[in-house]
Amino acid sequence: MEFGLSEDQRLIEQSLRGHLADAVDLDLIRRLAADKGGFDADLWAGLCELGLPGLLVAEAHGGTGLGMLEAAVAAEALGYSAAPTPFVGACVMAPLAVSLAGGEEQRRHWLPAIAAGEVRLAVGAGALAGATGTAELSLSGAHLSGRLTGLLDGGGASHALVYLADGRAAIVALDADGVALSARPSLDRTRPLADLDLDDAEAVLLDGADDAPAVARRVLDAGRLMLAADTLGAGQCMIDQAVDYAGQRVQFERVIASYQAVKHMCAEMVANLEPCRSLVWYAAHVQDLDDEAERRVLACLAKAHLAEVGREVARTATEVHGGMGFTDLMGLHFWFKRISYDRQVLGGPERCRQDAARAQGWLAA
Amino acid sequence: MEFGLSEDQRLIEQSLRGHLADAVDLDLIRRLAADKGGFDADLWAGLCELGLPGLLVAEAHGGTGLGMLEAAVAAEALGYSAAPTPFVGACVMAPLAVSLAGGEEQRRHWLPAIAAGEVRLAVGAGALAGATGTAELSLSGAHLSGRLTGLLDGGGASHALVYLADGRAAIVALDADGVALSARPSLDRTRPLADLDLDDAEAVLLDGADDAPAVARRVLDAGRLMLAADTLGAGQCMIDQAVDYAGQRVQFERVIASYQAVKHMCAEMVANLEPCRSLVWYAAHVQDLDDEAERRVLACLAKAHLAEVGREVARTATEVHGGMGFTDLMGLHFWFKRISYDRQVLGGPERCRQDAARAQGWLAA
Amino acid sequence: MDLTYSTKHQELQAEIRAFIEAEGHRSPKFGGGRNRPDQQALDWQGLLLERGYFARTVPTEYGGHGAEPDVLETAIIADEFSRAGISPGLLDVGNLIVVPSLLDLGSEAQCARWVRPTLTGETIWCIGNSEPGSGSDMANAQTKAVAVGDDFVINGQKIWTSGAHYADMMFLLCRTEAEAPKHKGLSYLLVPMDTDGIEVRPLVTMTERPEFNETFLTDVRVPMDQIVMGRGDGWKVAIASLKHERVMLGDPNKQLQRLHGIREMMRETVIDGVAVMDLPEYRDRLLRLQAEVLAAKFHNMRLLTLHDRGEEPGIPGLIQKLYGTTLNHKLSALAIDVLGEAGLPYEPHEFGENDPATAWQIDYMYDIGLIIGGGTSQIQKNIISERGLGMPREPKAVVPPARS
Amino acid sequence: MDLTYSTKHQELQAEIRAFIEAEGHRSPKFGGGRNRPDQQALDWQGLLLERGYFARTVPTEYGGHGAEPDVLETAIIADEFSRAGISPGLLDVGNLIVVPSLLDLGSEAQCARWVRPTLTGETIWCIGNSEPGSGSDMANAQTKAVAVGDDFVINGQKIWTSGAHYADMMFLLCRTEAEAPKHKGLSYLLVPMDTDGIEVRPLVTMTERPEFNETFLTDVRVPMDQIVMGRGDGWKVAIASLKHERVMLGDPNKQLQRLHGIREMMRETVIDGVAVMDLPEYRDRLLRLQAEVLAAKFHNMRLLTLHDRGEEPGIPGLIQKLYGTTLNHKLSALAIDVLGEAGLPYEPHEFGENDPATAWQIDYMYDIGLIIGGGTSQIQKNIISERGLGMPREPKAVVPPARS
Repeated sequence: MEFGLSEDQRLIEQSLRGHLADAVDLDLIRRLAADKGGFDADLWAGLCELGLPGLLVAEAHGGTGLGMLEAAVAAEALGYSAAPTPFVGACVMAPLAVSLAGGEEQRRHWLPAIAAGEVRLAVGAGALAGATGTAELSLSGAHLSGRLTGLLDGGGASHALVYLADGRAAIVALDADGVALSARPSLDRTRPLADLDLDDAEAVLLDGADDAPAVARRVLDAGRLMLAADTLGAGQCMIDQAVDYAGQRVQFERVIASYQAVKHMCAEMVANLEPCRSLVWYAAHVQDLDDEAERRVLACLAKAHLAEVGREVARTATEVHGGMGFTDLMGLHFWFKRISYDRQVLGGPERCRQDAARAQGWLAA
Repeated sequence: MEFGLSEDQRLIEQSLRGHLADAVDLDLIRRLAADKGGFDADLWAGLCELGLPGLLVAEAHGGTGLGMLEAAVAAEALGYSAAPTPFVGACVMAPLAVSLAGGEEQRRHWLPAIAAGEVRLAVGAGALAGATGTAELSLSGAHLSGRLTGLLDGGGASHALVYLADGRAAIVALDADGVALSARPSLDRTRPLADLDLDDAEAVLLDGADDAPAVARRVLDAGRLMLAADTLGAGQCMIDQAVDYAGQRVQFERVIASYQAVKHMCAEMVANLEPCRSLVWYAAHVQDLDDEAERRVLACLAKAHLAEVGREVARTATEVHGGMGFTDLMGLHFWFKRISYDRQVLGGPERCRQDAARAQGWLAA
Repeated sequence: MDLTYSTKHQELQAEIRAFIEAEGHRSPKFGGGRNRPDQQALDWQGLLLERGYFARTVPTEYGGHGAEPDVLETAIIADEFSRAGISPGLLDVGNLIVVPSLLDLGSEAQCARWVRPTLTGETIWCIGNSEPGSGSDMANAQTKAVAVGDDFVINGQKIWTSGAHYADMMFLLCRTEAEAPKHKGLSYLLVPMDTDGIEVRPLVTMTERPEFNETFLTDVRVPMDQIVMGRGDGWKVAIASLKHERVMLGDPNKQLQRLHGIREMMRETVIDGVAVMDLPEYRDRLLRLQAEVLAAKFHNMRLLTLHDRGEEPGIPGLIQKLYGTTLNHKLSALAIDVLGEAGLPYEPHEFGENDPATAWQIDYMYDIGLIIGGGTSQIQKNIISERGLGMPREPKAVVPPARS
Repeated sequence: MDLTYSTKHQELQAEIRAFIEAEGHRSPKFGGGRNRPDQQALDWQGLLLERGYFARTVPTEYGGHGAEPDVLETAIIADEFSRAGISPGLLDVGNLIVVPSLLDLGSEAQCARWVRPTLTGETIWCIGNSEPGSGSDMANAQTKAVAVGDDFVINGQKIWTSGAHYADMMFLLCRTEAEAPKHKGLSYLLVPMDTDGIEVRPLVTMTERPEFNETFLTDVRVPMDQIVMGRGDGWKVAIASLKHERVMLGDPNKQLQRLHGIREMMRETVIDGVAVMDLPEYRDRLLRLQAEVLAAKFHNMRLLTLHDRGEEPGIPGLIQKLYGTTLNHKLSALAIDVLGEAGLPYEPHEFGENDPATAWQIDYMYDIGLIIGGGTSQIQKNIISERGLGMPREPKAVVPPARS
């Protein structure tokens, strides 16, 4: 009986963090940022070896069948190292969508390929998340037409999973006729957002869900929670860098870490971020339980809260670095932009809080 | 052409501040706080000699015919010394209401008595200000019945000016039949809030306004602005006290004013409060102009903004004082509570901002 | 992370629910005044101890239930009592600070003598840490205890001794080693309040409620064995007791209750015909605070787990007071804004359940007191940055003179 | 307070409106990139100078309009241009920092030589204050200028020299008196950028835009009369120029424009069928910021009045940079939240009017740069508390060693 990571979860965390510490350095981040594509085959291969894309896929379908807490631990680790790789969409939302909304045959078809890292799905949920972009898809038979902006994990994707406004999900192959995915460089150079144009494109409608909207919300919740965990990791890394830099930078004949103002900036960052870890853990824990309202409330509150705390941490850590934080020299801004990205996709904090209010019956009908 | 107080306005400010410095000390505040009545005849007499109740009354009616900027300067001075005296209702809202909404005869009857300080009006505008209290008055002929809570300046009042929900104003004598005013001790012991119960009470309806609701809003704006100015003065005094205390209090073998954390707390208070002075001045300036929307926007924004800055200043200045700020020993809490009172009466900041949005056409119809 | 209820936990939950159903009516009002517990409160406390819902992990020989630490059990008990609006027992400084400090560092004799009557509410404690000249700088305590024969003779003045006017015992920090350096000369003594030479004077605060005191000690004699640990070990005891104080001040259950209270108030309070809950500018603030409160709740469960595992909590432990007291204040600030004008009438001496205005205004001010007390936020940030993050201590400085 | 428009002001307002009506189409896009002004911008600047809408109070012998200071005139000009979305002229560091510094402290010959071409845009300046080792600690500048014959020979490195890649002149802080104490050894020199030995390298920042540089000076020779004031007077010049920089960084007109931009965006941006302006949780934030922006605007008018009256601004002057840069950042933060997901696509090199996402993201990051640059917020708070409130300076401390 305990609140915290189990031994197994710690091992997963350690092995992933160890791998990322070796595999991702500032040079790689810079290279992929310059490329703006958001995908590196070697990094992806390494993460596949660790089983990342199959984390949530049942063992029967070739995955490891782990839960959302393990996924959150992974997201935090990826955020900590600002790893430029598909994850939230391709390794969490997509396998979850197929597992929960796919028919048996569909699951057997897609999940092993996802778990193996061979099929990589971009994910577009703008129609559900209160996004400010475009989400105009229409279905005719098994063919989709229209435009959807802001897809996650477009970089290196082979397919796209898209949500219709009614909560149904469909998969299209990016190399099929009438399908055009164009990556748009985003503020976070390591994670582009893609726009998808469909012109009578052949689509596979996931057909196994009794209640498609409920599953769609669950997938959206999972995505939001992963973004919260990502911000947690990125924020922690920014704090660590700030404390480290403050211990070296000398101004007025003293290391700036000895100034009370700088110390207190660091203390405030830590005091605000540290409890977020427990919030993310618990929110992840309940995602695997049956209580829909609880899942939604926790995922939305975690997303919104990490967005607010993350923003403060990103700004304060940059300020602690002084001019050096504003330059490109130390690369601190990659984490800064990662936190901005996490805040802005899949619904901003106000929208997430509204969803949490609705799920608790706090909204007038 | 200048943005700032004129020589005359500075003289008014100096003479009032000089008088208050002599007339109001912590002993007086304590005595009146213990009494909870909110009125001291000697203090009132002194302020009458300075012409405070006639400040806004035309010279033809025995006042000095000054404007809202002079009134704001006075409110700031009263806030600075936490003066326990009627002002916002009795010396600003009431004379303004009679001047703008009274018929000629009514003006001739009431204004000289108000200017002389002989008639002192409590003011109840809850029906207009989005107050959370009770505002249930009904008019039958020239008689009023019902209940109104949260009247300002009930202490020592001879009459009450009350607003009906439709914007009409009426005056009742507190010694008349069917009139019962009961002072409720408020958080700010020096300024009670009164509840008024009327049972078929004889009332004088102000009958000179072409557009009673517009005048009512103007009177409300004036009251809100005075509360903003009061907070400005009270906040400034708390900062001054905090800086002074920090220069004397020794912890860890140093005066606490030498700690960067304490210095920065003081710097933040000043940086946030100082621009408020110009906002209050300008907001006061436009109250005497013809542009209704501008009057409303500035008064409401000033009230809301001073409420937010005032709250931060009140808390921070108390924190700088450490335990001493939490005790009664230095009386700092009188200013703290004054700022809370200013925030909570005549509409909280959210409500004031909404009014400002509406006046600018920023609200959906 | 293992929060699934085992059979044991399901049984505990069912047991407590049945208990509350059967006995809940005997509970004193929760969140009542800070006075000496009355007979109803003592009876209730006895019942809770008997059932093991209080002092659950305190050894049985000292009057506790002797259970193994279990964070889920702790959470279940707190949740069920909180949900039902039932008193969870005497959460006074004796139980929250003195008992855990004695169990950590006191002698067996001291534990045997003091833990049980503190649990039952028979013995009420006050804490003698702060002095007028040493608020944040606790190690600067000047109250002196001089060894005379088998006694210490104590002289000095304490401040912020909450409850001193009805307490039986004081947990007193004083200077026993006049010649030792600042941090090495301190000791903690257990002092009966009815000893000759102790005078308690009420200290009026901004809330106007009579909760705090100044306590003057003049030639107060206590036997030398009333010392906790050894002579000069006082700073170690202080560190331990401050840790317990931080936990007490950061208690998330209080925040959860406040959140629920505000939610209800927002449903009931109407501005211009609209419930405040339906005004998004307020509702959004409530949701923000809900996230912070939940973070505090789970953070606390994490700390309990770390404690149970015997791991040092490190940074997570250091931040609790700063986070909790700041959050408390944000909650009461929202409550006051919801109440608006109707939140101003203030009757701190005789307020009751139907007077949320006074209750929230008291909280709003008292919360500032808690931000200041037990180490101001500035001290907390020093501690977090120095002990938690390894940043340099405040450098020794040339002393600027106090202004006259 | 006298803000009523006299006939003179009414005439000025009418005149400017007519001017904008007639000539406004010739204005360059306002708020365009930070590049060397193109011919259109230079022509426009010439027109503004001719009409006296720029450099209105600069003496005519130096190319200005020679008008008496008048805060209302200043406000009318700024308001009318801002309302019409028309460029108010070249608000570069030359005009905002160098010109007022030279008018305050430069020699007549220096004013005669440099003010006019700076006003016209013929001469573009960059500022050489910061060095890699002295960001906040500007007085620690290590760039050396040694007197050799009639010249100074300069060696060192500057950072944050925005515009150095297209500037004609540098306003350079350097150490001329090697033996003097830290603050007494500094001087300002006026250095042509085409002098041999100056190398400018772009400094990439988080925005990715090429705005800043590092500038390396190797045996750069300038005549000794290119010094502002006397040798060792550099710190006085620095204080004066930093004051002008604070004013520039706190400019409220920029904030007003931003506020209007956000307001429009909130009307146009729709989430789930509702305009963001109709979502109170956003609208309330806009109103909060409107109050802060208006406070900044009027505060600035107050400062202009104090300046015109010849009164020392004191605290009101010291807070401007801290307040303004903090507020800028709050504004861009709201803008980004309004844009949401649609605010993420980022094209900093070729963004145009129809790309608010990139424009606001740049602002959001650049604003942090401004909070840091020109004295971080921490330095600003030191200044406010020490110079403004008379609190003690940071005590001299034993130096903690840098960690390896």
